[in-house]
Amino acid sequence: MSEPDKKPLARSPIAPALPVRVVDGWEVSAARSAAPLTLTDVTPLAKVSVKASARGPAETTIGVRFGRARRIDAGDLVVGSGPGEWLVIGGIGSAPAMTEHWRATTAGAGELVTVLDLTHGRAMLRLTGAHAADALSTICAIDLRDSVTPDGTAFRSSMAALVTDVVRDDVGGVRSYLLHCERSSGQYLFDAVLQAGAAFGVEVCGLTT
Amino acid sequence: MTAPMRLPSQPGEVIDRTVPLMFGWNGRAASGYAGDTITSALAASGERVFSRSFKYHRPRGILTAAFDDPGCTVQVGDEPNVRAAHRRLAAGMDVRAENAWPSLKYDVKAANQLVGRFLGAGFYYKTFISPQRLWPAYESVLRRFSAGGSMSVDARRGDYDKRYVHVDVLVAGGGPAGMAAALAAADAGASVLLVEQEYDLGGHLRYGGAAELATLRELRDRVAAADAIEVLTDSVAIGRYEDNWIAVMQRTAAGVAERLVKARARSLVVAPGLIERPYVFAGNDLPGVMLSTGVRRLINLYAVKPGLRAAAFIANEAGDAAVEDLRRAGVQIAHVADARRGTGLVHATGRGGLRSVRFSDRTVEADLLVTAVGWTAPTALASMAGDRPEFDPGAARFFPTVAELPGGIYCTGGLAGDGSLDELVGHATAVGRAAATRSRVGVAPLPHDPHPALFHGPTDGFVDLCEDVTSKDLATAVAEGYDGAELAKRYTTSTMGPTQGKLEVVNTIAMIAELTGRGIAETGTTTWRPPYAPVTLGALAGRTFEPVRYSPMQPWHSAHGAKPLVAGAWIRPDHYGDPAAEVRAVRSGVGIIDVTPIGKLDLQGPDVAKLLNLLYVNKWSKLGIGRVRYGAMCADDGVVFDDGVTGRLAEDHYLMSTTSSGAAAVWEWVENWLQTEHPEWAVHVTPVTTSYASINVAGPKSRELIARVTDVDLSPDDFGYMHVRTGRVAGVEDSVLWRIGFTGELSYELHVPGAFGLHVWETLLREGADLGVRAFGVEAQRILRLEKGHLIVGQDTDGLTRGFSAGLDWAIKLDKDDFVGKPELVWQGERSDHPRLVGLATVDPQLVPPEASQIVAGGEIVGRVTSSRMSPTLRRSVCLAQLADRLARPGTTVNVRLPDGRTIQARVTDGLAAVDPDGKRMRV
Amino acid sequence: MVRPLTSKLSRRPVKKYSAVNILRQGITRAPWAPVLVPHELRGRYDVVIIGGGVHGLATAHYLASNHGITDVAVLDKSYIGSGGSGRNTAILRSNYLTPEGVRFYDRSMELYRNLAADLNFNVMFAKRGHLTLAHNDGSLRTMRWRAEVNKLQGVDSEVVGPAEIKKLVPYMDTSEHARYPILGALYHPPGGIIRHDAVVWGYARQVSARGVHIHQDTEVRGIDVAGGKVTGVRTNRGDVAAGTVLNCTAGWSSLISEMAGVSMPVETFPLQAAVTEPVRPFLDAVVVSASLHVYVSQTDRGELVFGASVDPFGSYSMRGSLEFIEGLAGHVLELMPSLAKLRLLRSWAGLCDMTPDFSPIMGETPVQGFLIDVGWGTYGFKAGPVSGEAMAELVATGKTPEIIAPFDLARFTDDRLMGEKGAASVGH
Amino acid sequence: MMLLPCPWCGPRNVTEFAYRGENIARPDPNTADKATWRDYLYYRSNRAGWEREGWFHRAGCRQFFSIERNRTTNETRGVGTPDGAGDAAHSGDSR
Repeated sequence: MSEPDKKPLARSPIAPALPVRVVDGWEVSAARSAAPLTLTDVTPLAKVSVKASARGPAETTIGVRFGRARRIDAGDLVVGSGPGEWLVIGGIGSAPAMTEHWRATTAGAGELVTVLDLTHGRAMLRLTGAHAADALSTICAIDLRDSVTPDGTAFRSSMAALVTDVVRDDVGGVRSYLLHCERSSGQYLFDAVLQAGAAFGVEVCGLTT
Repeated sequence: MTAPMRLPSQPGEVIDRTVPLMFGWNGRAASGYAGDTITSALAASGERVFSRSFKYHRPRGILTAAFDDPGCTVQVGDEPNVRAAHRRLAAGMDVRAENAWPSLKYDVKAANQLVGRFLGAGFYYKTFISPQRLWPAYESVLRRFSAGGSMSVDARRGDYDKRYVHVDVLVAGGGPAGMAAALAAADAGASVLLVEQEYDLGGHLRYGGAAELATLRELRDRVAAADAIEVLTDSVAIGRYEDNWIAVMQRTAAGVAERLVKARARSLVVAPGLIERPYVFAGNDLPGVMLSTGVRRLINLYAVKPGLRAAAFIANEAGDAAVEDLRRAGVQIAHVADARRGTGLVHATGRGGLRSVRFSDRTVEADLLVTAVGWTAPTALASMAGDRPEFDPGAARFFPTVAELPGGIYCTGGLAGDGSLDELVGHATAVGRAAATRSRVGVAPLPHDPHPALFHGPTDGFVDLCEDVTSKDLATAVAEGYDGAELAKRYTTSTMGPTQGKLEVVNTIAMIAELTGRGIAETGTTTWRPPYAPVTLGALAGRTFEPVRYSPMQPWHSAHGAKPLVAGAWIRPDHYGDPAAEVRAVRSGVGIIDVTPIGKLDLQGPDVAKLLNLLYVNKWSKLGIGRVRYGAMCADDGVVFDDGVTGRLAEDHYLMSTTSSGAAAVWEWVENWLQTEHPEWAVHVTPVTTSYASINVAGPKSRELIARVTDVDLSPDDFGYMHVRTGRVAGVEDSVLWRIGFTGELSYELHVPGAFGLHVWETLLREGADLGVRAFGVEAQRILRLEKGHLIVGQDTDGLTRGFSAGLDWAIKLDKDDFVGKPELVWQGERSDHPRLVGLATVDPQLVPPEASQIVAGGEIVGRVTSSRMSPTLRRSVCLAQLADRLARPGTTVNVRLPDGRTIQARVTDGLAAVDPDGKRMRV
Repeated sequence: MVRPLTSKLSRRPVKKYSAVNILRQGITRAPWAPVLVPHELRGRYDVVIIGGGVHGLATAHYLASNHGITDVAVLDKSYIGSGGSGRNTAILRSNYLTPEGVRFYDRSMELYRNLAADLNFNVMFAKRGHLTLAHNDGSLRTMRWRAEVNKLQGVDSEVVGPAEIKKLVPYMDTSEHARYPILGALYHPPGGIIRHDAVVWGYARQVSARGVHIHQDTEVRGIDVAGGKVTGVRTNRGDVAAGTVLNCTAGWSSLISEMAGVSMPVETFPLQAAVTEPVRPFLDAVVVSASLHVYVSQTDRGELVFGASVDPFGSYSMRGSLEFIEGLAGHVLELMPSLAKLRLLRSWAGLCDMTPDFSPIMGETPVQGFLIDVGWGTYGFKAGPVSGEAMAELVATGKTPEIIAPFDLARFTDDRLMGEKGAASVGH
Repeated sequence: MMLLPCPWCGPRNVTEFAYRGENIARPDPNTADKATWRDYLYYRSNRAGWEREGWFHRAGCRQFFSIERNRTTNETRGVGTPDGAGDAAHSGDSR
């Protein structure tokens, strides 16, 4: 075997806005925007799925219930993405460590727990700005008012006719949503959100680390 | 263009005299002001005729001066059927009359009027019957007489948008009651969406006198100041659906052509006001015959004088107010006939426009006749919520039966009853407050004021002006036995036209009631089918949201001339220019294909083997770690549903693959059996289809190529056919390799973490350049598998094909305790008369019978070709077919009928594989 | 046009419909003979037909005209044609997938083609050509399959390409880059449209004239069975004895059969349809896209009539949904983008009794004398005449005609499902 | 748009769900005769009233659950998951 010396380059399914740079092996956009509404491709973030039974012992250990998202000490975001199903979002390249961590954490739960790295299986976007909900309400039927889906809410629904996971994850008091879907439809969702945000002056902003 | 009918400035006028606008009317230059409707601008310049009618091509003028004015429908550029009495004038509009040729003034089809006495109800049903052969010719002429505007093949689709809204209270109707209800609801803490069909809030206050205008200003100011109220004007609630899902058509919206707003409201307040009802008498369609509200709109909103000399037939205060407006506008009043005092209206006459009106006591010359005979309650939204409106004969109109409405539906304003402006506002305020809390507390019903019941005079006139249906047509229908409201409406088409019955429905029901000697209540109710107002297909469609899926290698495919194949949501390379060459490359060297869309499910847990045993027809208990097995799934009716290979990666860890098109269905299928039949099994299912980029490397040189990019031991002894390994590929960790052979060649299917897909793909092409590696597409893969005789579920099988008809005899294990579809397969196995999947070789090897060619014997269909191609490898045609059992023995010659009618012969082959029947190539 | 509304029409009624009689009637103002004659509900009839739609009325018609049986009552809980007969999109075709289906529907087309003369009522059949679009490989293969089966049965069908489609329907977007590119279509020249109400009224008029009783607003609330044999029905207007009872209903067919103790493999789904404002003629052919769940035709009046597939869940509710018209409009514009400014005027729903193999159920049941003509899914209207003809023959002779034999109820237990299931997504 | 009360996600637009039909118990595949098995495959009650049926929240939590629905009015009640977890009530468009 003569293994090629070229280091593998990881790519998001979403074509990066120019200019482009490489961060921890991922090709990302270096574009910057100070617009009031920004859309960022955050696909390179580590995404680890944890599965157990709904309302079972592992859920107690994990401490986040379905429909909520909570940031833990490591800075990772633990999302209760389904009954007995969590998605943990962490920094670029941290998936192996996160996988180990969650396997270890849930090992003693006394039930089947499956921890799987889904970093490569999902595309993820972040839409940030005061009008983020207004933009999304053109493509999503869920009630996005604070009284119904406040910061820290997680849900799965249809967005622009695509099954999408949504996490309300405000940034510094500014309304912000993480949206993720199957990797193969990443560009589609990105384009749909961009179009939805056009009336509110959305701009693409590269991933900052 | 002069404007002889334009009045001096009116207190409530909505036109901006500082902004003149030029436009075209039937090719001539015309002008108006900003704020004018197309109709008001033309009426100001003295125009009286705006269209020709549907059937008789009679000239028609203004009736209501609002959206549903049946005579004011025009073509604007490439847009047909524009409501000219509503659509605001825009500079440069190209406005043309519809239904008129060669011109509005001289329409040759007006000849239909001469034969009108023969063209009555059911005319077409009674004629052109024989000789039957002439009917198609009649029909094509008849079609040319159809009404309406013209479509344009080049019309742009335009930008339409949608929006979801969640509100506590949606108020449909922005008149005084709607505004008051919205304000009260907002005061009670509710979020409110206030929807008004006109360009401004206010309803009838807009064309009222000084007192009304003062109230209007006050209410508008308060609404504008209320943060919790969002106002949509030029917008109509077109439908109320289950659980208060309300569709609002926003006809004017910033940045887009139109927008469909879909609102989920806790409460719905229906406050649309009332629609003025026309009166039926001979000559009631002459230009110059108007409703009182039409007259008031023209004078007060648009400063247009509706005529020079007016007669009036009135039965209510709206009529009084219209007469007063006419006086103020300087219109000569020829006569006011007050129906409340028993005076009757007999008929009106004129040619091309009103000339004279005959009342029961006199005949007067006039070019304008105002009628004010009563109201229609637009109960549409309440009806759509299940309400069945009831007729109150004393008030001569229908009312919603509020008590029977489901929770969260309220009615107010004229729809709910009568009263002074203050009383109506008071009722609406109470309703708004109740709606905010979804209670019915504190709402006292409004009284119903008496109103004379006036529907028609002593002469026959038009009941439906859109459809040219007369009262005589209704009489004919009833006399012929179409004596129920629905039958008579269907027979005459009354209420079926573009105004959707808003003006016609009550008159129609009242007359049928009278003709049949039944009461109105007994005859029927007003039915309203959504949409309440006409709505463009563009708005309903909105933007196109059709998700598409691409593999990580798509940039390479696009750059290398791949012809796209739309496969469900996936866009895949069908080929890169020469599929036959792609096939030869695989058979002789090595090729790579992007098979990312293959469905992949990660299965983990101690009970996975049980699950596999249940869902597949074959056995899974003894699959070793590192091994891969083919499996087929059937549904409980025994019909083949999907197939694929599943590999065992670790003790309790499997990776299942499915067909590309079946990926979503199989995932759901697996979850269904786990969740509903076997919740006790410990299995976790995670779809990982796009976690991996999947590349099949196929061909005799595939091992040599893979060896250059991986540290996995590829020696045949260690990594044999139907084995799976994990390792590093092209520097990418956690890659899965399985050795399988859909193409019939030595091949490795690589599943690498998705983000590295393009890297691995390009690495393979670079590293294999000297081996002649070539990308191949779906078409080449189809040929390769067909040469090898591998079936495609859904192509070589259909919705009735059970396991034994799919060549799966070897896989089906009926001795298993249970699996999905088992009983039917047991019974199928007991019989031997089912169709078989066979290979066919045409006697003339150069003839390729197209797929779906039928196999016939003795005049009967005995099978069909399911797959066929010219084989680049064998240089002859290869086919699979579904064939009757009795003909399925190898060597049997069958007749295949080609689409061109020729019949050719083909022989059933021994086994399905034409290339490498012994399977040596994939096992090397 | 100066005759008062209530004037009495007292001259001798005109019976036969013809151009001459139209002229005569126009001049003399003699009334037309009534289409429907009211009768008292009698206590017994030889035959009771439940359902006053095209199936029930056609059965009554052929019972009378082919077999001389007129002691018949047709009962409808509402007005005639108020169910599926008045709610369908009036498309006629015979390009089915199975030889049995093709033969059956082709006989129906033949009866339809001659129906105007047969009934002396212009049912306005318009042969327009029928296109079923294929947007992918698989459906193109199914279209070829149908074409080949059709040809073998002598039915005119062929697969045509995008260029031919564009010629037939200039408004169609046949570009390769459409989201659902059009790869080809099954072209069926004999297909067309008809005035559905006229078919109902035409049959009713003939049936009435022959003395058959049509009872509207007569709801069947029970069916009497004794010793495995039907003996009569109970209605809101009284009980009726009858030795033969036919269930010719759609939407409520399970409920009616249940009254006789007969279970059926049927689930009822709403099917919605919609119509636009009239515009000048621009679309000749009937266009169907099974993948996009839409079919479109333009009536003689200029309206576009749209239909779709049944709703995604079973229900007896006919309220209709917004998502239906949204999806419909989207799919119409995928096919013909230049129609965006055309306005939808009305939408409605009907009920469809779906069977597991997308084929009807016709013939005898375990209850002697209780016959069924049900399970008409989305394809009942186009089968009205042939069903009536065959069911009438069954009633009159006691033998199941060969043309409907494959559609019997026993096929579900005997494993003889119809092959229409072979290509389940075949359109309307 | 009808709302369907998902036992996990709460009321959601019905278009997010896939309808699975009447809840019908699967007969024992080893003892069922043809009539029994085909009754299970093909025959339906098709009641014009309350029926317990299966739904799948395809665009949401991806859970299967059963619910009673009045097939004439589309009202729903008695939602539950196959394993008995989750319970909610919803009166829908109750009149």
